[in-house]
Amino acid sequence: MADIALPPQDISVVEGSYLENIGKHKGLAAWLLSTDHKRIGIMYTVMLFSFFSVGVLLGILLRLEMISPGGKLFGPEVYNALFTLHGVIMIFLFVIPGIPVTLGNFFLPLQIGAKDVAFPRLNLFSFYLYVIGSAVILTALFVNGLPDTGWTFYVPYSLRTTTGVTVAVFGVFIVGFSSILTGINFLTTIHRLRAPGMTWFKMPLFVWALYATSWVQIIATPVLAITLLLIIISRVFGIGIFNAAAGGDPVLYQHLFWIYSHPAVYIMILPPMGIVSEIIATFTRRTIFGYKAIAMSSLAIAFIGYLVWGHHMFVAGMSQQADMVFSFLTFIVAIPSGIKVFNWVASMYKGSIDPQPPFLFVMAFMVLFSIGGLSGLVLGSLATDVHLTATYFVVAHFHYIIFGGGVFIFFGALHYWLPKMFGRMYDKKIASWDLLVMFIGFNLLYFPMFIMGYEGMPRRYFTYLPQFETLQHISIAGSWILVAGLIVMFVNLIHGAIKGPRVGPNPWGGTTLEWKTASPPIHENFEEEPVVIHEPYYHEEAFTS
Amino acid sequence: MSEISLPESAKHTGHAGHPKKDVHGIKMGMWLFLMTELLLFSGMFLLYSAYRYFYTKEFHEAAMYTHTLFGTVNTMVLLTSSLTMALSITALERGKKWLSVTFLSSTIALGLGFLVIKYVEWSTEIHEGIYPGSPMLFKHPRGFELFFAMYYLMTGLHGLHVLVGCGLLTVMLIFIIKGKITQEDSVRLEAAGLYWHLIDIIWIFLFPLFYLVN
Amino acid sequence: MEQQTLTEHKGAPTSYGIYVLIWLALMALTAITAVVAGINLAAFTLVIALLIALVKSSLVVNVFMHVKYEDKIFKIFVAIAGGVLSVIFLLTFADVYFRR
Amino acid sequence: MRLLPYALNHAQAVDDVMRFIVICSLILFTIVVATMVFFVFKYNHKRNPRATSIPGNVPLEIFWTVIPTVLVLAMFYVGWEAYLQIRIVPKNAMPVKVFARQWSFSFEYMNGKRCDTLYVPKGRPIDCLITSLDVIHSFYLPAFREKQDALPDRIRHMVVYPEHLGVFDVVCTQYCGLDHSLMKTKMIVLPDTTFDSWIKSSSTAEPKVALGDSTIYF
Repeated sequence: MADIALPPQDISVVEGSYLENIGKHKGLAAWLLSTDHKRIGIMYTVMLFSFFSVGVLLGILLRLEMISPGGKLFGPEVYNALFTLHGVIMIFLFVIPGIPVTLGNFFLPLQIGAKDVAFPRLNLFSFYLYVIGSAVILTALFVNGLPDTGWTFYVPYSLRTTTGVTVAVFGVFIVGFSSILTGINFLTTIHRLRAPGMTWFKMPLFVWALYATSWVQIIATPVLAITLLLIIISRVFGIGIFNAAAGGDPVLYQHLFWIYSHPAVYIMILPPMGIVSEIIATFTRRTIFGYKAIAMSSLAIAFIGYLVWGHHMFVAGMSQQADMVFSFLTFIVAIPSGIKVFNWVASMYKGSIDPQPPFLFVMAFMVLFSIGGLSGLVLGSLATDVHLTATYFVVAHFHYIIFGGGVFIFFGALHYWLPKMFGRMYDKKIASWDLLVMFIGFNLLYFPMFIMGYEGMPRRYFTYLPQFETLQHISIAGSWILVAGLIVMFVNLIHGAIKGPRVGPNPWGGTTLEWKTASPPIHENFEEEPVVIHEPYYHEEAFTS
Repeated sequence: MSEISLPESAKHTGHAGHPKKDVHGIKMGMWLFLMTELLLFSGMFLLYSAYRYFYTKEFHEAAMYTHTLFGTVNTMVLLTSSLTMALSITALERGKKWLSVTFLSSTIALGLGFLVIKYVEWSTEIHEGIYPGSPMLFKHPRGFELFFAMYYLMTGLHGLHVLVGCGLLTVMLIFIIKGKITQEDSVRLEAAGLYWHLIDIIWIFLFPLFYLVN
Repeated sequence: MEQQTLTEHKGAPTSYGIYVLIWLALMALTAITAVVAGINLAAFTLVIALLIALVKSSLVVNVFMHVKYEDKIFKIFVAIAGGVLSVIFLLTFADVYFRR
Repeated sequence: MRLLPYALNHAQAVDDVMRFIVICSLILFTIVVATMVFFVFKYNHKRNPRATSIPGNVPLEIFWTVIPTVLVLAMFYVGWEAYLQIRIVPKNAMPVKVFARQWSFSFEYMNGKRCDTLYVPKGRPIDCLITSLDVIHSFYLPAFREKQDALPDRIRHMVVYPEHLGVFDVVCTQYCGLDHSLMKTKMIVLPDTTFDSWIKSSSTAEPKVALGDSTIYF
């Protein structure tokens, strides 16, 4: 770690950081065979963002197809494959593993004061399952042509198409097991390895969020696994379990699929919610407002997430009674999310707010997530959903939630924790201005889709009617602005991680345990086992007034 | 660093693990895994119940074609294997290594026996022309084929679990013989036992659904 | 809280006798299910068969799998699994049952 | 918000629901964002160097739990109410079979007449009996704010009230393969008498009608 010309304000280089190799392996092998949760977290991060880049590229191409109403750029065959791959990669390889496997892996043990997760070798195994699964998915591209079913693999189309669906589905199946094992690992870690004194209500809210997420992972994912297995078996052995001609019911497939995939939305959004609480508590220099309400609403969201899957199926041909029940429950699920937003805003009251880049990401999140969540109310309502489902409105809605809500906080969290992970700082000014660029780009990209959807533009069309041309062009322009912002952000972060100025263990004044160890953290996280006596967001001066 | 002071009351309430094996944690992990297995099968049970509701009459008639004797015998085989599994753990905890090995071997043998009976049963049925897409089922109303599709899928998936369980128990057997699993450190055997009992429980529900509806 | 229970629960009665007793009960229940299936009780046949299956599985869970003697947290796990299962079945049948 | 021409009172109802939810949402959105921006400005660390920790306020939290609950229940109710209009089939409805296949729609009237364009008389509720001949499709009438998936081997109902003469688009919104995006046809609302003479005639020729100043959408 001999670094030339250290800046004067620099603190001494950390001895025994996890970035230094110990043990018998050297070079790459020391990473690939490491069971250190921090190294596994970093490896996941690299993998995930590689897939994210591919997904973004596919997304850009999807938008580019809309440059003219005729859809002459790729034509239907390629376009159908593009949106399938964009969905499969973004959903199954990026946002679902998402924050838990990357930052969760890195910071869960640190935040609860443990040396590692409960099953370090299982953790590495999960990583390799993820790698194998994603490799299998990518193999599907070269077998029988590009899969063209959309990421939902709806039967009977997915049973009839001759493209490489079987292989892709099998890849998703494997990735699913990686997700289950990570969930088991995290739950056991949180139950068993909390530092002395860290009672349940002294856990940081990110830990609460991961706890709720892990439950969803282990309970919902098996349902997806069996559903995908049934597709594989149906395709390979020709068993007509969902085939209407053999008496099967395609709507039951959709039930099974959404029993997993709706809770999966909470796998995507709960961890970012946890991080929002962390960042707000740090940069307002005060405790979070309504800690218990936020913690409990994580669990509540995880649980009621199981009650609303039917709202993806209001026009699928369910019974009216089911439509009513699911619409009602959908509105109920909106309440805990609302409570969280109100609590976060209230947490800024009488704080001492330092709007550093991570906090600015939270502000962007509050806007984008609110738009996404409120547009969800329109979709939860039966009459409007019948009109808007399967149009651009839905596309806009879930991108606001998942991308604007979840992924923007993923970025914010990277800005928050990068100094801890690498002991170095990125350029904060670039980060702040770049966020503004991304925010503008994002809204230009997705907001027109709300309008187009309301006007009846169906999703998954490689072509459109001339009347939508202006809005489509605004959207395309937005996509380029957003991508430019993304590139600048990644360059800034990577440059910061490698060459940025060194920072001390606690550059933001955070109060949770990860800030009490060195930056970058040492191999077994803490010099001595930490003991917790205060609540997680104990800013001393704010309490002693 | 104000937080890192050491009040006596807060000491040693947690932070288990590294010096000694966290037995409780391992069991917890296994239980969580069993929950996922249960949910995996529940997807199939859900399909079964929905189809049974749609095709009540056909399911009743189709169930006449399954062999209740095979099913009953297999239930008893699997229940007995669960007994020997539990006995094997008790024997090990009481320090009777070779008794434990004997019980565990009989568990594996019973598991394999279950698979053999299942194989004979399936071949009889396939010989009788009962398999998804067969011309014989084609003559019956629609629900028939669905019943047997569910039958083969669910018993097949269960059989696969029995096979995996047998493999797992064989590894445990080797560990006991080699002294890697001992009276003091028996948690891995216990975890494997939990898995075996879950397979048993799933069969307890499959049995009435496929063999006893007539 | 389960944190305090680092040491294993050694108080669990893991005697051979109890296991054999439970096994006998399970075998008897299996025999009963098979016999009940022979008598035609129409719709009740399945209900009875499933009830017996429920009794059998709870015997296995409680005794063979030690839940009866284990920490509270394992009981909660079992309850969570059961709760989610019933929710999934209930809501799916909100559709299936009323389907035209 | 009148982006689309109203084709029937159901569209009006949907738009009313939409307006209600959007207005409520805008109010909530403005409150949240404005308050946040105000706090960030007012309690900036330069103006307020020392924070005050407020762990919670139970009455306040109850308040902002109850108000949204009431709001969303109202939203649920109005949405459900409007939805029933297209799901409950009136007695005087005229049944029309709708067949979806890769990648086109076709229609069959009760007297057996078949057609690739949906002709309907003005002012009479239409009971669409929707089914698919292969994979899942969706029968979507944007101007009517109505949509229903077409399932193979199953029939689903959707009621349409054509109140104005005109030509309206029919598109598929459930992804169904290669030419999903090209799976579309028209629904043409005819005057009662024109429709009656067309349906009785054996010719498959398009009915000749002067649609006048009627709305032409798409």
